[in-house]
Order: sequence, then structure tokens, then C-alpha cells
Amino acid sequence: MSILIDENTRVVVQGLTGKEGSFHARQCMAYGTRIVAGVTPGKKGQEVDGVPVYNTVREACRAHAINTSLIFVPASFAADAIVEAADAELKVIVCITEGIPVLDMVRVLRYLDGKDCRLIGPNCPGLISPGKCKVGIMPGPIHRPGPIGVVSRSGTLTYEVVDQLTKAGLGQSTCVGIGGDPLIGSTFVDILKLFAADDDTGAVVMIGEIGGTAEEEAARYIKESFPKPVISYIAGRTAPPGKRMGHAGAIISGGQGTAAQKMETLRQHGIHVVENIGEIGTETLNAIR
Amino acid sequence: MSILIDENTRVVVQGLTGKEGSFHARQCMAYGTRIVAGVTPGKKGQEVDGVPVYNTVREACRAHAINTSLIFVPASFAADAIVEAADAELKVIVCITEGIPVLDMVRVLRYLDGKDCRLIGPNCPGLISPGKCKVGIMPGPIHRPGPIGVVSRSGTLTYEVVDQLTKAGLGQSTCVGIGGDPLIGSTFVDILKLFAADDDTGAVVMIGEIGGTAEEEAARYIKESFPKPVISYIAGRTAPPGKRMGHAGAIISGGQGTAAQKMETLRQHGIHVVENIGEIGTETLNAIR
Amino acid sequence: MAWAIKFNSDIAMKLHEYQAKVLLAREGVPVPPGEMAASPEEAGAVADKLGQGPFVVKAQIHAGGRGKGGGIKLAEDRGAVVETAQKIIGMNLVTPQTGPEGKLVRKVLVERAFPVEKEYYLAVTIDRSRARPVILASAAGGMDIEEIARSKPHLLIKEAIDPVVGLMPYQSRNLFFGLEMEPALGSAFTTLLGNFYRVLAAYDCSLAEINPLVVTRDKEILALDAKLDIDDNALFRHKELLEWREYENTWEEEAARYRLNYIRLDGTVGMMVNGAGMAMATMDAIALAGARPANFLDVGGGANAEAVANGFRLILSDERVKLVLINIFGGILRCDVLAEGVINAVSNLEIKVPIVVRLEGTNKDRGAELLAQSGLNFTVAGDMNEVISVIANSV
Amino acid sequence: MAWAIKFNSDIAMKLHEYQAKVLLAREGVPVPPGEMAASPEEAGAVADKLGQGPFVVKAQIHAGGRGKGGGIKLAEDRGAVVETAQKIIGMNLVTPQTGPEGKLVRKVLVERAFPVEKEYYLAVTIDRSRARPVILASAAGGMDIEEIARSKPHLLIKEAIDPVVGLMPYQSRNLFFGLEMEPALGSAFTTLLGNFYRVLAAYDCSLAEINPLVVTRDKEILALDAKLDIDDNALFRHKELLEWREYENTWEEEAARYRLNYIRLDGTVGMMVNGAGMAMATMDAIALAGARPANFLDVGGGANAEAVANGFRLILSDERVKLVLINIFGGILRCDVLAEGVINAVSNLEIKVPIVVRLEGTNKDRGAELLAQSGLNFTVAGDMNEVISVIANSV
Repeated sequence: MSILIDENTRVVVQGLTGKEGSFHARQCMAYGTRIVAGVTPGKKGQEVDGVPVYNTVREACRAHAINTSLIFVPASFAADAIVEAADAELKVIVCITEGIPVLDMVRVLRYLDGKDCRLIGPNCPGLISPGKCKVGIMPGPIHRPGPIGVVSRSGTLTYEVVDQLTKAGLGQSTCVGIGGDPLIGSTFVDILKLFAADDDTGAVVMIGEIGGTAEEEAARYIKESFPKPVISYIAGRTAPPGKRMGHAGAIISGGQGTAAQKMETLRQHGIHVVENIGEIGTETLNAIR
Repeated sequence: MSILIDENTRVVVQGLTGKEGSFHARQCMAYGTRIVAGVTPGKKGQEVDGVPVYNTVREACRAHAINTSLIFVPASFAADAIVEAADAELKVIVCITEGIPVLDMVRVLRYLDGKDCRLIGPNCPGLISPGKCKVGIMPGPIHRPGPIGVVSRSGTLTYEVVDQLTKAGLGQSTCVGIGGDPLIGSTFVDILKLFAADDDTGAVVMIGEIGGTAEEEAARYIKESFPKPVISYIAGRTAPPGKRMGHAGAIISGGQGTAAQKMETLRQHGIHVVENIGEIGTETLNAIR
Repeated sequence: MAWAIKFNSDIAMKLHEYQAKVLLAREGVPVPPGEMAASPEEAGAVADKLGQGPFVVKAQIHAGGRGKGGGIKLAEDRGAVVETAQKIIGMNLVTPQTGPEGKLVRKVLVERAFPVEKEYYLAVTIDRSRARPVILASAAGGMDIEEIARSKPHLLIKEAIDPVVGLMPYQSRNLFFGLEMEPALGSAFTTLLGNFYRVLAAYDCSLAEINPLVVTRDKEILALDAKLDIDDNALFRHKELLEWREYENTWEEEAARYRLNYIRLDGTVGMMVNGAGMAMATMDAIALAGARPANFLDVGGGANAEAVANGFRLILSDERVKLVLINIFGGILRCDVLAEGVINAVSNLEIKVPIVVRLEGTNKDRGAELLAQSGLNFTVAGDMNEVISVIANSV
Repeated sequence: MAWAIKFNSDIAMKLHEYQAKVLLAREGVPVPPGEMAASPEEAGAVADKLGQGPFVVKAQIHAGGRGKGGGIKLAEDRGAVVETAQKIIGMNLVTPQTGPEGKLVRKVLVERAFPVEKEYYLAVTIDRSRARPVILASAAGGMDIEEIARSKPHLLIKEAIDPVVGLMPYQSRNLFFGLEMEPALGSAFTTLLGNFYRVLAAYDCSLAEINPLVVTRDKEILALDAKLDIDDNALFRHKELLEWREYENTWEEEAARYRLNYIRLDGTVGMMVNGAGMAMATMDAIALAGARPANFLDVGGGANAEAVANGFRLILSDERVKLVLINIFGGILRCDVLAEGVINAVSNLEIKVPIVVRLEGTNKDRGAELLAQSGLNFTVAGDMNEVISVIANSV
């Protein structure tokens, strides 16, 4: 098992004919992901590495069995693309695009309320179930199948962590980058609930960062009802207040949303917190032994 | 038992100080309904028959335990009033007001989607659980407690039916007027589901009329999963096509939504259909014997 | 879905084509240049203003199928416009939708005529079952939408609009690519669609329809014919549209003045009832008695004595009425108030037809007493079954 | 809730008070008559235009607490306006929010001064946890909102806006009655609130704040001070606002030109990393090594050789930098591309500081090889632990 994506995942790539879209679709296919269609308005009839292109998601879904979308369209069209995918009743929507206006996301998230569909991102690397399926932009080769679920607000930092896990002999069930924006489709808690129900996930590594309260909410959920060990790292202990640290959501201010506070809260809720990013692989190994 | 309202119902009346609001609030209290507060903006501090008035529903809910709203505000303010009641987390909202613009109701119903709250109406007489509680404008004295659930798109026609039932010795568990508009908060199916779970309801009388497909949808639901006898009457067999018969929703056109078609569908789904409104009391008695 | 449209189109104030086009143009939907004319002279003046022909002269009545009845004519030049307007204005136009009695044409719309390459259907209305606006489009333009829905459902494209996000770009693309329009028209179509959709909310339309939407030989997109129905309940926020209100007949106009719910029917039993559902049930009961109602009249669940009096006078002034039935279930409307209203109404009138009264509910005894003391001659029916048998015996 | 505001206010382009007031006035929110002046002469001209005093002269910097630092002064007449502007323009204004280094004042806002009866706080921002716009209001006007939230939470009224229905009338009433304003001000307040809320969507504000909103002695409601922060991500649809963009310092301005994510910090380790989370983690690692970063520089998860070269040059041009750390986890950005970028950047430069490189991920061997062949003098770190120990040994 794994969460959200596996051998049965069948993907449409929105924005397939773009530079990013075609590059990453190719990488995903090389990893074994079944990318069955692409969508770029006005480019129906074209192919990208043998994948047929359609004008609309609806058209693509009429021609193929599709359950997942991977979105690369530019920020100004991304809200539209997410709603288009949800309207076509795709169950997993992965939005890589960064820079979506927050008011667009307000409407998109309200639209998704109550719909049977899970949005991952935006502004995220996507997700991978090692050995089965990759729907994202992470480097495939650093991953190995195994018992660790990974969930993270960050991109490359997740690669760092996964690389260490793999080198420590700890493969991953699924790695999910939930994205660095203030408004995202799936929170730590949403993903933890899926890991809770996944028999193949034995422990979870959660990579947080400064800003917001997502880590604190996760801590409460974990203490109350998450049945597996959680190891966590929080980036940004030395970030100065009031500055935006790359991620739109990663800002601290007035003693709130600090890494120190988050780490303290996580520890209080029984979560193993790693101080030195260089040791997260070995510490995870020790923690779950 | 009964559905939606009973001895524990505690009502705020929105528009209490208006002519209609104060008149019907008085009637409801005379029937035994606990009306604990009223709302009219700018009239905080006034009283109507001992019921204190507040400026907002939120204020009223801070001062009293309230679970139900009864709305009499004019059509142009009614959408606002419904959303205000829902935002205050009232579980049952009864909107008597007629004449609400349909685009207002589009937004209201979308707003209510997924909320734990049941809207009855608009453009309806409200509801009554005889002997326990009346939250509406129907004449109380014609009702008797008993085993028949009544659900109807009509107002006075419901009184006619209830009167016959009472005279035939058949009391009512709860009578619900769902309203005559094309867009309403609760459909026949919504109310039937509640009656299905109510031990004190032994059979249901369903009063439909021309226009729409609510009766057909109810018929399918009843055949599939409603466990109690249903007796039905459909008004408007002689209504000419293309004319609006008083209720905004009661129009037939092009052979669709006709009474004949509805009656046929109901019969095909095992529902006892009464032809002559004058005999609905006696026919119900016969049908459930 | 298809007939939900029809329903909603009927709970509304209908606009004439020329009025609809004024509003569409105001929101940026391209329509042919043209103006309304109420006389052949005015029609000529419009042709002058438009410049070179050819023109089209279109009868303005509240019914479709005008072309089939001879209500839409091409006119090559100004002279032909005047001549055609002469013929159409004042004619009794019979179309499949007017019924055999037809409708009197009082106005025409004079427009420039365009050579058409392709016709489409485009509409937006409220989908009752989903409680959302829905855009309907078809490449089978010019056809009736119910006919398309019945015979070519695969040609009908539907886009339900979620009010959270409104009309989204992908939905415009679904429609555009679904209609298989030429790629070069993409931006013109998208703009038109956005403006057209905005009309729904701007004027609280229960139906907005462009049929046909055309692509001309010059690759322009135009709303060649248009229909807007305005939600009656929303007219309070569109007071400027009230001057366009027209009634089917003077009876309904008078009833509207009294805020009565009155519809003229073709039978002989004048009927006054409180509540719409009860009124329909009473019509059905009259039919069971072998008679037919002359009208539908709902004085309202909460009517007062004045409304009752007005309604009763309206019924009595109808010479087709051979019998009057008053059927009241007193709730808010008390039966004694009803009786007062009836007595007021007839105090100065000579009553020539039998009156059947059935009073039930609040204060029914007091009501019956008042009527009995008034000197009015009437028959009492105790319940709906008696109503039926009394009428059956009278006709 | 309270600090969600602060967060969102920071992912944005900040406007000056005078700019915010231009936009508020455009949407119908009443502000005091006034104009920006960049010199004492201009300030005098504004006073002339405004007519009779008293006036107020307000320093325009991107920081609050200006009054405490002497950046806001009353001026009785034109002469006093010029004199005050003379003092304020060019001053280094230190407030609780500028930090001890203060900010240089280049412009002032000259306005008519009003006698104030009562002050309120009013803001709208995005509530992260509910993913909705939220209106915040308090009768404790003039105070900092975080201070109100901390010390007087009962005085903070919140109304979350559901995008399905927008700001509803009942929510205006909740705010109006909650603020206990005089009944006579109801309609003025409601209109102001509706217009103010519209500003959020009209300009994609992540924060719109009026503090204080005042009732004057003449019972007028006015936005006496205002703050608008524009969502960076939405600037593409507000191009007209881009001319108002200002940077904290020339470093960040130059980085923005290269589309690099650069923040100037106060340490000595120049740092180039790909990915924001990785950059933060690297800062933390530098701290563990006992050093401090001179900057935050994220070249982006998918950077190309040119971005790398630009970033590297930017770091090297900073004289405070005593050591450069390149920490790259190659994903999309391949390590060989990174190496090319670094080599390009330094081909014409003399390197005076030690360089530590850690390459991991895609094509890391090829990247290491390129760097080794380039003649560049650098230390290799194999993993994050080595990064820490190398830096610890160097400082």
C-alpha cells in the first residue's frame, strides 16, 4: 500500500505542452507513472512523447480513465486548472505551480469544500510512492520503497531528508510535499490521517517550517489519535522575524509561529524533534527501533 | 417523537416586531412554543409580549439557548436573515417569507451546502408537531397528535388535508410545509428521510403539485428505501400549461411536470394516490388499515 | 434539465426582443444595429439611421415562432421596410406558441440584416435540481431548446456555474471547443460569453437566451435573436424595468393592481380560494364535478377583507361566469373577515348568478352567520365533497 | 487569529499611507483631504490647495509607530506646514517598528486635521486557518491589533466572509452594533464597510487596515490612517501598482531583478542554496556551527546556470562575507548546471574568501568534476554534518 498514488494512478498533465510540463511528465513516465493524457487549450491532436493532448480536462476524461491530475499551468491560470480538474471529478489533484494569488486560493478551497477530491499544493514538489508512482518534480532515484511516510511543507529540504532516510536504510511508503503557501489544499493533519490508515506506513517524518500553525495543529492531532511514531524537523530557527523566507507562508512575527515554539509544542505532544538536519536519517532510525 | 421540532425547540423570531412576526409569534406561544427571543435591527431592548428583542441573531444567541429560527423579514432581506441564522449555527431555520429572488436562493443554498442545518421554505407555512410545538403560521386547533407525517409544497391545502385527517381520527406526528418556490431548503426526500427515522411516524401523506420533479424524486426514494406507507395527492391536474399557478414553482409546460405524469410515477412506485381531495382523510384511513 | 428552463422562463416578466437586445448591448453582448418602431413612419426613420440595407423587420410579441407566422421579413431598402412594417404592425400574428387566437402586433424591430454562416444556441437559466445557474449551448442553433434536448441531446452542452467561483475560463473553453467554433473566434466568444453570463445577475434573469447566436460571413459573432425573462421576485431591485411590464389581458392587469393572483381560464365557474395549492385542488374538484373554472383566483393565505372584496368584484364582472364558488380554509384569513369582504363587495351590486360558499377553519361559524344575515343568496357546502356535488348539480 | 494578520501582511508589497488613501478614496472610503509632498515647497502648495488649517504633516515610511518617533506633527497654518515638512523630510525616523537604524523619510503626507471624537480599528485580511477573508474591528482604535488581541480580546470583533455570499448585511450589523456606534451613523458605517471590503478584492490586498477609523466632532466617519499590503503573487493583475514598489535596500532590489529570493542578514557567511526550506535549514546549520549567515539566498528549486551565476556574484560583492557556502540538493537543478553557473560567475573575478561546496543529488559527480577542473579553490563537504564541521573550523 501507500497513500494517494500507486500502480493504479492514471494521470492527466494540465499544461503538458509547456517546458516544465513536458520535462516533468517525461521524468514521471520514466519512473513508471502512467501519464495517459495531457491538456493544453487549442493543442488537441498533438502528442508529447506519445501522450495525446486535449483541449479540456473533460475531453481527456472522456477518452481515458483518469483519476489524478498534475498541474503545471502558470499562476494566473492555476486556480482555473484546479477547479477544472475537480469539476471532472478527479480524486487527486497535484498543483506544482507557485505564485497563485491568495484570493484565488480562497475561492478554490471554498469550491473544494465537501468535494470528494484531494488537492496537494499549490507551490509544492508533488508526491511519490517509491517504486510505484511519481506525480511530482522530485528526483526519483533518491527514493526507496519502505515503511516511512514523509510529509513536508518544503521541496529540496524533503529531498535532503529522503536521501538521508534512504542512506540510513529506511525506504518510504509515500512522500508528500504539501506546499509552502499560506493556503494549501492538504494540511499535515489531512495527510497524517491517510498515513494513519495505511498499513505499509510504520512511522512518519514531518518536515515543518516557521509561520502559521499547521505544525501545532498536527501535534494536537498526533497526540490525540495518530497511532505511529512521528519524527519532526522544523526549518527556520534562525530566521529573523518579519521577513519572508522564500516560502510565502514562512514568516515569523512577534514571537508567533517561531521554530522554537513549534518544536516545543511538538515535543510536548510526544513527537521526536530533530535539532540538526544532518542527523535526521540516523535519528529516525534510532527513534523507530 | 416527531421530527425537527418538539418540546426542546427554542425559537428566535427574525422580524419579531413586524406585523406578521408579532402576530404569528403570539399564535405560536399560545400553542406552547418556546419563543425566547426576537431580532429586529435597531430595536434592542424592546419586548413583544414579554419576548426580548435584539439587534442581531448573534446577540440573541449569546443571551439565550436557541436552536431554531422563524423568519418573517421582507423578501429583500430574507436571504440575509437565513444566512445570519445559519452562521449562528441554528439547526432548524424556518423561512415563511415569500417572494425571495431565485438568484438569492442560489447563493443561500450553496452557502448551506454541507452545513449542519436544515432550512424549511422559503414561501412556506412552516411546521408543527401537534401538541408539542408550532413554528409556523398554520392554524393550530385543526391538528391532533398522532402517527401521520405530513409533507407538502402547499399552505392552505395542507390545512385542508390535516383537517380531514383529524376528522378521520388520524393525528399527526409532524406536518411540514416545504414551500412552493422552485428553490427550497428541504425537499420531499429530505423530509421523508427524517420521517423514516422517526418511530412515532407510521405513515406519511405527501401533498405535491404540478411543476418540477420533486415528487418523482420522492417516488424513487420511497420505492428504494422508505419503509412506511405513503399516501399522496397532486394538485393541478386541470392547470393549463405555461401558466404560473400562484406558486412560483407550480407551472407545467410541454407535457413535463404534469399532475397526470406525477400521479402515474407515484403509482408505479407503489404509492397510494388520491384522486379526489375531498376523500384524502378517508382514503388515508383505508390505506393504512 | 431541458424543461427546467421552460419552467423558470415562466415565473417571470417577459421582455420583447428589442428590450432584451438593449440590455444585452449594455453589458457588451454584440447585437445587430437596430431600433424599435411603433409605426411604419418610425420604421422608415430607423432605416434612415441604419443607412444601407438590407434590413429585417421583426414583429415584437411575447411568443416564439414568429418567422413561421409571417412576423419576420427581410426588406431590401427603406421603401421595403416601411411597406413591411405597414403589413406587420396591427396584424394578428398566429404562431405555434400564441395559440390559435394569435397576438396583436404593436411594434416592430428594424435591424440591419447580416449574411449568416453558422447558427448556435446559447442560454443561461437556473437548474432547479442543482440550484445553480446553468449555461446551455448547442451547435444546433435556431432550433427550440426542448427540441434539441429531445432529439439531439449529444449536441446540448451544459455548464453549471458554482456561485463560489462564477463562470470559470475552463467552462468557456468547454463550451467553445464543444461547439467546434473556428479557433480564431475563441477570444470573441469568450468575451461574449462572459458578458452574456453577467446579464443573468445584472438583471435577475430567470432565463437569458440567444437563439440564434450567429457567426456572420465576416466572422463576427452576433446575438441575432434574444429573449430575457426577469424573475418577478427580483423586480424590486430593477425598478427601471417595470415600465416594460405588459399583461396578457386587462383582467390580469386589474388583478395585479390589487395584488391578487389571478389567471383567466376558459370555463364558467368563477372561483375564489385562499392559497395556491388549495386553488389548484379546487380547480381539480370543479373538473370532477363536470364543470370548468373561468379563472384561477388566489386571494392569498393571509388576505384581508379588502382583497376578498376586490377579488369577488373581479369575478362578478366576468360575464362568462355562471356560478361563483368561494372555497376558504381559514387560517390567517379568518372566515368572518372573508364574509365581511364578500358582503362589502356585493353591497351595491345585483347578483345574477348562484353562489356556493364553503367555509372551514378559523371562525367559520361567525363567517357563516355574517353571510346568512347579509341577505346574500348562497348555497353552503360543508366540505370538499359537498362542493363537488353542489357544482355537479348546478351545471 | 491575530497573528495570522501579521503573517499575511508580510507576504506583500507594502504601500505608503498616502498611496493607500488614494486607493481607498477611489473605492469610496472617506479619507481626509490631503496630498503627498516630497519637499517643503510642495508641502506648502498642498496647504494652499487645502485652504484653511489646521493641518497634519505625516512622514511616509514603511513602518508603524511614526507618531512616537516624531514623524507626525500638527501644523496650525501654511507656515507651520512648510517648517514641519522641512524638519521631517530627510530625517532618519526611528520608531518601535523600524529597528534602531531607523528609516530615511523622503516624503510627507499633508492633510487637513480633524477634531476626533472616537477612534476605532478596522481591518480585513485572510484568515489562514479558515482560508477566508476576515474583517476585524474594535472600539479600541489607535492600538496595535496584536496588542488588542492580547490584552482586550473581548473588544475584537471578527467576521469571516464566505466567498459564496460575500459580505452580508447582517455582518455589517454585527460589526456596527458590536462597536456600539451611534445609531445615526449606521448607514454611513455600512457604506464605508462595503466599500472598504471591496478594496480587498479590487487590489488583492493581503491586509487592508484603517487605524484609526474615526468619528469626528462633526459626526463624520473618516479613515484617519490606512495601510494596504498587496499580495505579491497578484501583482500581475495590478500592473499600475508596480510603480509604487520600493525595496528595503539595493541588494534586494538587484536580487529582484534577477528573480532571486534574497534577504540581507547580519552575519558573515554568504550562502547560496536551492529551495526555501533547504535555505532555512542551512541557516540553522550555520548557526549550529557557531556562525551567522550574511544573507538568505534561494536560487530556486529549478534554477538555471544564469541564476546561479547572478546569485554567486551578488554574494561575492558583499564585503561583509568572510566565507561562501554553496549547498545544493540537485533535483531539477542539476549539479553540473550549478557548477557551470559558479564557474561563469567567477571567471573574471578574484576570489578572496574561502568557498565551501556541498553538492548532492542529480549529477553530483559531474558537478564536482567541473568545479575541480575549473581551478577554483574550494573545500568539499560531503553532507550536512560535514558542512557544519567545515564552517565551525573556518570561523
